[in-house]
Amino acid sequence: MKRLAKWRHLLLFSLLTLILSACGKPYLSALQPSGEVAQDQYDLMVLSTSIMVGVIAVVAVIFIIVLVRFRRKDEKIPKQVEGSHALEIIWTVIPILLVLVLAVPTVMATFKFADVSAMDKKNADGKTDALVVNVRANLYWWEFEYPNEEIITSQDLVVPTGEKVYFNLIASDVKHSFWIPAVGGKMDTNTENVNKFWLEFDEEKSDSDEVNNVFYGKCAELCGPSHALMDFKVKAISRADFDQWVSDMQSVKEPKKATSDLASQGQEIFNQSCIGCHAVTPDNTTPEAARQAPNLTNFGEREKIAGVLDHTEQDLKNWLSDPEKYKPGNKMSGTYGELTPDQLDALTEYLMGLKVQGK
Amino acid sequence: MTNEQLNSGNPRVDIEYRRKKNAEEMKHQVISFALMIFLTLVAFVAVAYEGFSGWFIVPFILILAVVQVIFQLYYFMHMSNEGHEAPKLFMYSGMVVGFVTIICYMTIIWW
Amino acid sequence: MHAEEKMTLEKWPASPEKQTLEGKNKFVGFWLFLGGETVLFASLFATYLALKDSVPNSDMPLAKDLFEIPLVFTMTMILLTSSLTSVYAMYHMKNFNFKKMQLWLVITVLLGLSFLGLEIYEFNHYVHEFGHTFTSSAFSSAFYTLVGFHGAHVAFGLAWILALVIRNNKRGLNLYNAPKFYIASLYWHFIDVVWVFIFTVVYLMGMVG
Amino acid sequence: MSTIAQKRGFGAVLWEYLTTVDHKKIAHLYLFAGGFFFILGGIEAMIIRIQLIKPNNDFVSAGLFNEMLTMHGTTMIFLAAMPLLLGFMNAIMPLQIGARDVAFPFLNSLGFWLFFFGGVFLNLSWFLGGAPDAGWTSYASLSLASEGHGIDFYVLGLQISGFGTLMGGINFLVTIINMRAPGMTYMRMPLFTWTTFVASSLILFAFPPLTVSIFMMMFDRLFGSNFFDASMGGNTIIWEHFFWIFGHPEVYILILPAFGIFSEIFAVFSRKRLFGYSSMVFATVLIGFLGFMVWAHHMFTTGLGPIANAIFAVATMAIAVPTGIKIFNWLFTLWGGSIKFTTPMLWGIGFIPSFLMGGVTGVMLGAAAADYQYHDTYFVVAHFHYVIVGGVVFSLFAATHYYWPKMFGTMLNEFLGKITFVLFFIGFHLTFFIQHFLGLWGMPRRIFTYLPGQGLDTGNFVSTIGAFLMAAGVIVILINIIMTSVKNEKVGNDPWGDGRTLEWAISSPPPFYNFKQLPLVRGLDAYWIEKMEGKKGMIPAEPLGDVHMPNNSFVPFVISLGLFIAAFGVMYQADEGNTWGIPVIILGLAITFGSMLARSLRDDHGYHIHKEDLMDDNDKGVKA
Ligand code: HEA
Ligand code: HEA
Ligand code: HEC
Ligand code: CUA
Ligand SMILES: [Cu+2]
Repeated sequence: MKRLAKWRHLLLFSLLTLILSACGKPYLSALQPSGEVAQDQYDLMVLSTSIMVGVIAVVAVIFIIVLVRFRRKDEKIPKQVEGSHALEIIWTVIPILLVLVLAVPTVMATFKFADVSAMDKKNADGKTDALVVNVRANLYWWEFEYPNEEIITSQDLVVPTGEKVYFNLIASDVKHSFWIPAVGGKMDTNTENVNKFWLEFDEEKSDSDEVNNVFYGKCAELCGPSHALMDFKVKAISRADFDQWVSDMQSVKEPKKATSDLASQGQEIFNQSCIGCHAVTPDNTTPEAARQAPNLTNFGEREKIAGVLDHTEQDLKNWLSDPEKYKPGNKMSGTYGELTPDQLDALTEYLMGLKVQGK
Repeated sequence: MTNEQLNSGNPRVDIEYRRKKNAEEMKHQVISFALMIFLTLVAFVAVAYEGFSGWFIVPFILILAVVQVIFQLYYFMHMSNEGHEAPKLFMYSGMVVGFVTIICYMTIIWW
Repeated sequence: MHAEEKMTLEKWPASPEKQTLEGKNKFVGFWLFLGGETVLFASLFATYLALKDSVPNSDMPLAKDLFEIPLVFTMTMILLTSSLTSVYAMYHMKNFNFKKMQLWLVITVLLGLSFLGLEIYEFNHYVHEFGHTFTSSAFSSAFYTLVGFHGAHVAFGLAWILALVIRNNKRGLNLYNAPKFYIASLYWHFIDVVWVFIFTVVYLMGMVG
Repeated sequence: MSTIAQKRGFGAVLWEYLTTVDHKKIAHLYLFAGGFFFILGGIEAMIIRIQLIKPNNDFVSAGLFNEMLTMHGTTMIFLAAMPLLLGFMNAIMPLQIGARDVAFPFLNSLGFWLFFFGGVFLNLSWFLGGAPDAGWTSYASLSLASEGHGIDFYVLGLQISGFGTLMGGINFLVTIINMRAPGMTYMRMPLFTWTTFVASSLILFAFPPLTVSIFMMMFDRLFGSNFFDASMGGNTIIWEHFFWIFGHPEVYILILPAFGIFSEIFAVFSRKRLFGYSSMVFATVLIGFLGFMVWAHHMFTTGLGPIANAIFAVATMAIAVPTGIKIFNWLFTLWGGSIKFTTPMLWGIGFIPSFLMGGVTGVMLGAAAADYQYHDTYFVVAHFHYVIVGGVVFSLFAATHYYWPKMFGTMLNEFLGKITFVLFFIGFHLTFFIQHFLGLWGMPRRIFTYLPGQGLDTGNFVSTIGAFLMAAGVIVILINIIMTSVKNEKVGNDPWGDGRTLEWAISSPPPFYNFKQLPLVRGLDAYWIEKMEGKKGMIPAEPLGDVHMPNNSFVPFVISLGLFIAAFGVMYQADEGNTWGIPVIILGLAITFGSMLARSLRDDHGYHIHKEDLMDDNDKGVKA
């Protein structure tokens, strides 16, 4: 009877694993690593899981034997055993060894991930050869500044694949945490210091069909009502495409002129109500404190609106007419008056046209 | 001078003897008090003198403080006497926890 | 043995504070409490050390601008001496000399009061001379919290000892109140222990820079 | 006074409970209040799970969800799990060491009322403008930014109830140090007593940092100080450290007594003495010690640097060793035993694999470099529910069934008990197993919703179904309690038949003075020894004499009430234009200190039960 139940368990289990492997998305799952850091972390997970499964197996064997063999059959009093030194030594020493097996690669990986010495190596112009991104987390949106390239973008992080990208992380209001599960573990963005770490984005994996060059990023530290919606996207593209993107961005010196009538109406409205917070040029000369809202220079090329809404005109109108509904507690709600449908149309036309790459 | 805890609870204990013991203990207390005052003076003078570098003074006055506190605990508070096993255990444990906390706050909160 | 029984010198035990079970419990319990207090003050010290001289703008006073030796030295001497006087009180308690015990306790209280007076003067001085208030910076918050917690302990200790002295003035020593006197004096010593670290870590190290 | 409960009116019973200083009655209070808060926390958990049953759900709003999860965590840890454990400690530990009472009966009662008023205060936030919403960890930057009074409720409520817990801890420690029966050496103490001892020491050292940090938070929020305000030179990491210097020992405060309870149960229901008793004791102490050295494993991603992370990672993993010693000792207690599957034993049997899984994921979390992935995801949520629910809550259910007869003199229904177990056990694994994967698939914790298309839908659905099964299990046990209380069939001293420790040598429930004569303890498992020698009960260690008892007192209630009142003043005085705050503070503190003063001015020497009355009681005692 009991044994049968165990088998059923096993069956259930294997079924479950089958289902499990089917779930989890390659652009989001830490179990489908797409970069050196995530890969190392995944290896560490596999190692530790194997150890743990081994431990569980040993315990399970003893446990099952005990439950089967030593049920009460009569009223005899069993022998009162005090203990056993030999056994005790065994189950002290073996776990110590197992822990050591896990500890060594853990420590090595910990130091490896913390190695950001490339960020300190400045070349002749006082810049680094390595690609550095300053991440500034704000209540429910992300800003990405490329100090060497002197450009700023928001919400969509653009990075080249196949090389180490270094990050400076800080928060401007409350603490957040910067996490791209498929590419590597998270690091907190504190309010009072800059944290540094690096990630590497795998070329092959990001070019795969399911990923399609876009990884999902998340805020992993409770930061207020819309913590759940503080998503960002990572566009991982080849180095050449990246360089192209950078120069396209750098070429925008002035706010882009609207091309159609509707769009220029939109631009007018924008210049009245929105420009105080939103910049539409990518240069990084504005002081950080004045960067109160996502930079919209390349808004038309975003993956999502405000991190979570689909990038469609309808969603944009929804967002503009009532941001509170889509991101409770966000800092844009109530900062500008009601927008009429006409104004919405105009703004949408204008904003969707904010592109730098003309694709 | 540490372990002369008297056989308590026995009413026949010679009162005079006990008095003498107490007086002697009191004498030790006064001596340790004098030492404490002395240590305090040294610490203040070391700081007031201004001729030493901070690298020397800080550990130095910390050691003086520790010594002085040992006097307090062991003589004034009788932690050296018998029947103080639990107090010792818990004071030491408290100090360990406190020490770890302080070390941590001096090293890994650095910004 | 009933704790409130009238006592005579002959019957007075060598360790009156631990004669009854209640006494023993109080004694051990209080020591454990002091173990916890050690961690409490260590936490405050840790915070202070982490936030020392951490001010939002550079014209705010730092530790080395604030502290002066004479005042701290006087306070230290007063508090150390009060530790000795409370030892005297316990000495007389062991000898079943109630009057003298009370006398030394009163002296202890007086010393404690003068310490407290100086501390109030000191704080007042910082506020008015330097604008160093509780809310002016992280450093000031940490400073006033650490030293103020100690000051509050002093004040509480004074109230406690005073209450014991007054309450038992007419009754004399017995095995019911002996443990109370004893742990009050332990408390007082502990306050002294904390002060030793305060004057070293806050004041002296502050002046060193 | 010495005659035990006849039928009394409701008012009299209520008054008795409001003023009692008897550890067994205080245990009832803890059990009742803790049980109430457990249901409350459970309902909050259900709301969390319902909200997450499908993507983009709008069962509760984002802000309300954050309040739910904060209050769920806070309530469960501070107001349910810990008090319930304190309740069992109160009920059983003094009996196990053959003590007449706890060392400080008055403080014991004060501890309860402080906890109770603190908990009530915290929960009043629901009705007074919103509950705290920054997570049970209440990290400083967010909790300073949080509007309204939610966090103030958190800070003040925990401060008050924390004082109560601290008192409870000191009380148990002194009881164990000073009041063991003759012959009860440290190495003869039952494991539950040992774990109570170590857990109480952890309370003693872990609560002061919490007290300090909560004070600082209160000053920052209500009195303008700047400990955590970076723009004024403050530092939020200080809060994180303090919270975890407290928080990590806290989880061992929870699990160690649970270990103790299971140690008793395994020995009793396999009819064998605990295997490797001394190494069990050693492991308990070692876990307690290491518990203070690992806190930063909650802060691996804070940016402490690789050196600190590596040290704390290795220290964390080290805890696997003493815990493993315990697991194997339990298994070998069962090995060769004669196992009877009673309800408490079923919980024990369920506990081993469940806790084991939580424990090993803990070690995985301890691998700092990999924790960068796990941290703040549902993997962590799964880990800690496996250890907390699979360890602590299982032990609470086990103890409820196991000690119910000792505490109330009647057995819970075994059949219903087993139903509870099956429902809860299945529900538990259904809820939390899948959460490991949700975390790894990229689901952060503390999110009020998630978008479709991220592969998280099925997992969350399964998880929610499991939670309903758990709720069903809880409802069955409530029914069980009501049914058996109504029936109230009395049982004898040793209803399980295999009791080994002293609490089973006394009537169920025990008389209010506990052992008439202190028992003489001749070894580990004192009662078992006597039974094996064919004796009916314990050999007394002293002649029958008068028993000294403390008087009941209403003062603890009043002291706590005073702080409760003052807390309102402290909170509202910070509001603009508030005029009544300060007077209310003064009033509250006056009540508290006034009643303390009154207590110390009026000597209360208690009373004595005379020998003759005790002899009379012989016959009135419950028949076995
Ligand atoms: C009862 C509560 C309890 C218990 C007992 C534990 C036990 C352990 N916990 Fe857990 N933990 C929590 C409650 C608990 N935890 C909570 C509430 C949180 C989250 C708080 C929050 O953020 O809100 C948390 C979070 C938490 C983290 C932080 C994760 C993060 O936020 O990133 C870590 C990291 O190291 C951790 C580790 C451990 C370890 C190593 C143990 C060990 O003690 C486990 C030891 C046990 C075993 C290992 C099993 C038995 C051993 C053997 C059979 C021997 C052989 C085994 C090996 C060789 C591996 N825990
Ligand atoms: C002792 C601790 C404890 C216990 C027992 C539990 C028990 C449960 N917990 Fe939780 N939990 C925490 C401590 C605990 N938890 C902590 C510390 C956090 C972190 C909070 C934070 O992030 O800040 C957390 C967070 C947490 C989350 C993550 C929230 C998030 O990050 O967004 C979830 C989600 O599933 C969850 C679920 C549950 C469930 C389903 C149970 C179930 O086991 C509950 C079972 C109980 C019931 C279901 C009782 C229901 C009873 C009834 C319905 C009876 C009906 C009433 C009458 C008849 C009167 N808990
Ligand atoms: C108080 C300053 C403020 C004003 C004024 C403001 N916004 Fe915003 N806006 C924000 C913030 C902050 C966000 C980020 C919200 C979030 O995601 O939590 C945002 C987000 C957006 C987004 C989505 C950005 C992205 O990259 O996905 C758009 C589009 C937008 N705003 C357009 C507008 C328009 C159009 C106006 C004027 C009608 C406007 N904003 C006025 C602060 C402002
Ligand atoms: Cu930002 Cu969560
Ligand atoms: Cu922990």
